[in-house]
Amino acid sequence: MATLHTVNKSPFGASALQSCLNHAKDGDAILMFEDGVYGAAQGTIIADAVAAKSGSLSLYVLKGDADARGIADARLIEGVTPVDYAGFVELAASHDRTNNWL
Amino acid sequence: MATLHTVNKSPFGASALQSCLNHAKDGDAILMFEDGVYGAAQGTIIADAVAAKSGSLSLYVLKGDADARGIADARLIEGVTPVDYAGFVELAASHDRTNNWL
Amino acid sequence: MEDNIKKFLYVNRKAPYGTIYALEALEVVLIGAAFDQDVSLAFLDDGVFQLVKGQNTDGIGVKNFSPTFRALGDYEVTKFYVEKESLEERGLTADDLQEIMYEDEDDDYAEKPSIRLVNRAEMADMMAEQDVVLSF
Amino acid sequence: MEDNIKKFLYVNRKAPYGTIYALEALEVVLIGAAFDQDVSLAFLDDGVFQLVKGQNTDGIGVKNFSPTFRALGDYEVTKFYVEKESLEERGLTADDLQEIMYEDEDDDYAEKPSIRLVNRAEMADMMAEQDVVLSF
Amino acid sequence: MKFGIVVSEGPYTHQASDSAYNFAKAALENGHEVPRVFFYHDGVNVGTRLSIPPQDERNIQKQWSALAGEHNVDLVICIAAAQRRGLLDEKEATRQGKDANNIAEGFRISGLGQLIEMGIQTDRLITFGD
Amino acid sequence: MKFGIVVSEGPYTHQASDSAYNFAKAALENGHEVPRVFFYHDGVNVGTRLSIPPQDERNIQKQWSALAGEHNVDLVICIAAAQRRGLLDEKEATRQGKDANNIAEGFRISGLGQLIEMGIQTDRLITFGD
Repeated sequence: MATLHTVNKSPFGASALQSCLNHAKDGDAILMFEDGVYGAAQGTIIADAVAAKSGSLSLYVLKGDADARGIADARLIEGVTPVDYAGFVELAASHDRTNNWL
Repeated sequence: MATLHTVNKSPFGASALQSCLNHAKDGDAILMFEDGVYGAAQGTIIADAVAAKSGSLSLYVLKGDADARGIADARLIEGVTPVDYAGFVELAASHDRTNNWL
Repeated sequence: MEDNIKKFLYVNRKAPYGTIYALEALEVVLIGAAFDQDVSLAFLDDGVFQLVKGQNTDGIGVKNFSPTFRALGDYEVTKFYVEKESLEERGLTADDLQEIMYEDEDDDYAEKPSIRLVNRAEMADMMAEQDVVLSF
Repeated sequence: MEDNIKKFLYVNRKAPYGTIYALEALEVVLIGAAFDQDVSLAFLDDGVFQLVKGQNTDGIGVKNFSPTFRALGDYEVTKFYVEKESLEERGLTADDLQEIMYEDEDDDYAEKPSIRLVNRAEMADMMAEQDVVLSF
Repeated sequence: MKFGIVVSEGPYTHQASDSAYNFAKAALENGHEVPRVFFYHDGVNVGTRLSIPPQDERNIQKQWSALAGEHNVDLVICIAAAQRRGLLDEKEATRQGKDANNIAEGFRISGLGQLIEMGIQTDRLITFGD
Repeated sequence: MKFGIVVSEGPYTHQASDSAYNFAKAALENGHEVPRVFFYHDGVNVGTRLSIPPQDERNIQKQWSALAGEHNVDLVICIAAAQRRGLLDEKEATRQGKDANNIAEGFRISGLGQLIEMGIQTDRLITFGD
């Protein structure tokens, strides 16, 4: 009964990612897309908080959005998996519900 | 040559108030309005950061927006002055420029 | 899951008036009440501000919709989950919220409070039990 | 202040693509260049993301407008103030930004960088010197 | 699997309507169904036929209308949200005494009940917003 | 004193257009001038005559049109932003081959130069947005 959480806002401008991390349960997945992809990059002031969850949660980033913002795969936090839209759809299908942190 | 800064976003959901506080110069004024009025209330996790600036900055809140959100005058941080729209206009007129933290 | 009865959760994370999401979320809840689903409302982050008592919008020319929350009990919308940590961060306690009651038809129409204070972990648990989560 | 010459500052605090503000700010800068004012651009908070190099929007079906920044020198828009603290918080250095150059007509058309790294206090000072601040 | 999709923000201003389109397209291409997309809040503005984006930009309304035509997707615009924002079909315009309408091909205006119904009848619901 | 005002968000969805209206009204009532208001980004949607807000809500478009009529305020909608979002006047509709227009009384569509000009010619500029 796991949940796919989606986050589409920059973690530096908005509190959505932090709130999502606070409410996701072990075994859930988080997909970062649109401006949410900035949460998937290494070396930022929130990267440690995200990386700390990579054991208990499955973390994904939408590759098209990361590419658009100049975030190369090599800059992703370890444990964050890039997916395309087909992968996004499959994540939504394989989890019991989506919870969209707008 | 002082500036009137305006902040219209909740300090809990967005970074605008913090960024404004980081960039306002001594002698400047900050008007909190719309959802920005939550930054003017006592007892919140950001109230100390706002109160700490009440010596070097002039802090204002738009009373109509505070009333709409159930923030009574008695709950305002000490040093925050409620103004109406006429007061807002005079603040804009009496400062050399406005800097709107959207 | 009973046939055609789903657990619907409406998630409110935004403050009222600055944007229309809170008002238009309420419009969905009102319409949704006619569908006989198992409805819950979550108020967390800035969403807790929607329930604060003493809202008076005369000074900004916008309609005060906060009284509508008190009418939801009549539509059998009676589960308002409000997160304690969100209140605390914002300098609020349960006393700062409006009283929202409903009549429990399974208990001789006794008046009961619709607001259920929950901590963050309980909010997460409740969210994880839903079939449909609608966020505003 | 010279007659009819004002100091215009365009403030960019939002990331590109997720919202249109960055693109439509750039459209204002392009049109504004025709008015012979004293123009500066500020990039702080998420606005620094607008200047990151290597943007490729093929996967999302949206136009990549980042090359346009490099054309602004031809319109005599040559002052890009970028905040160091904003870069650092986001794990970025100046090397992660595109190279944006202009030809200095007062210096025998020497090629010079348009990006000026400033710290937070310098950003605040620069903002306080403006006549008109337009925020996006 | 049946996906229900909510679009909560207007075109061009927020990426939401683009992301929702890309998601819907990928779902349909991968054998899923998207019986309905519900446009709420500023999302209703996706359905205007009067938009004229620059030649080198995507036309979001036409993308949706084409997808709906190809795959029989029901594009529903919320009537209450649409009235506030000035998105009308011919019937509503006549009923309200307005001299014009602006709805695009493939979209229809209906009530919020269609959103709840979508939540009940689909297997997964996802909202694209801000 | 002359105030220039920018409205960057659409009506009802964000409070920006209400706040800008209240500010403009207060400025005019207190002896200041508001020669122009410039509608940009989603702010262009304030100028549609097709909106039908509920009876118990304010009508933001009509408030602006009335204020402009009383005080001779120039309500300018940015043409580039308006085209993307489907806000047209009769001339633009004809030129672009569209079968309808939706601009309200008291508003006019013009270029971004009008925003810069407002910045140059007013004493203070203030933006209401999100």
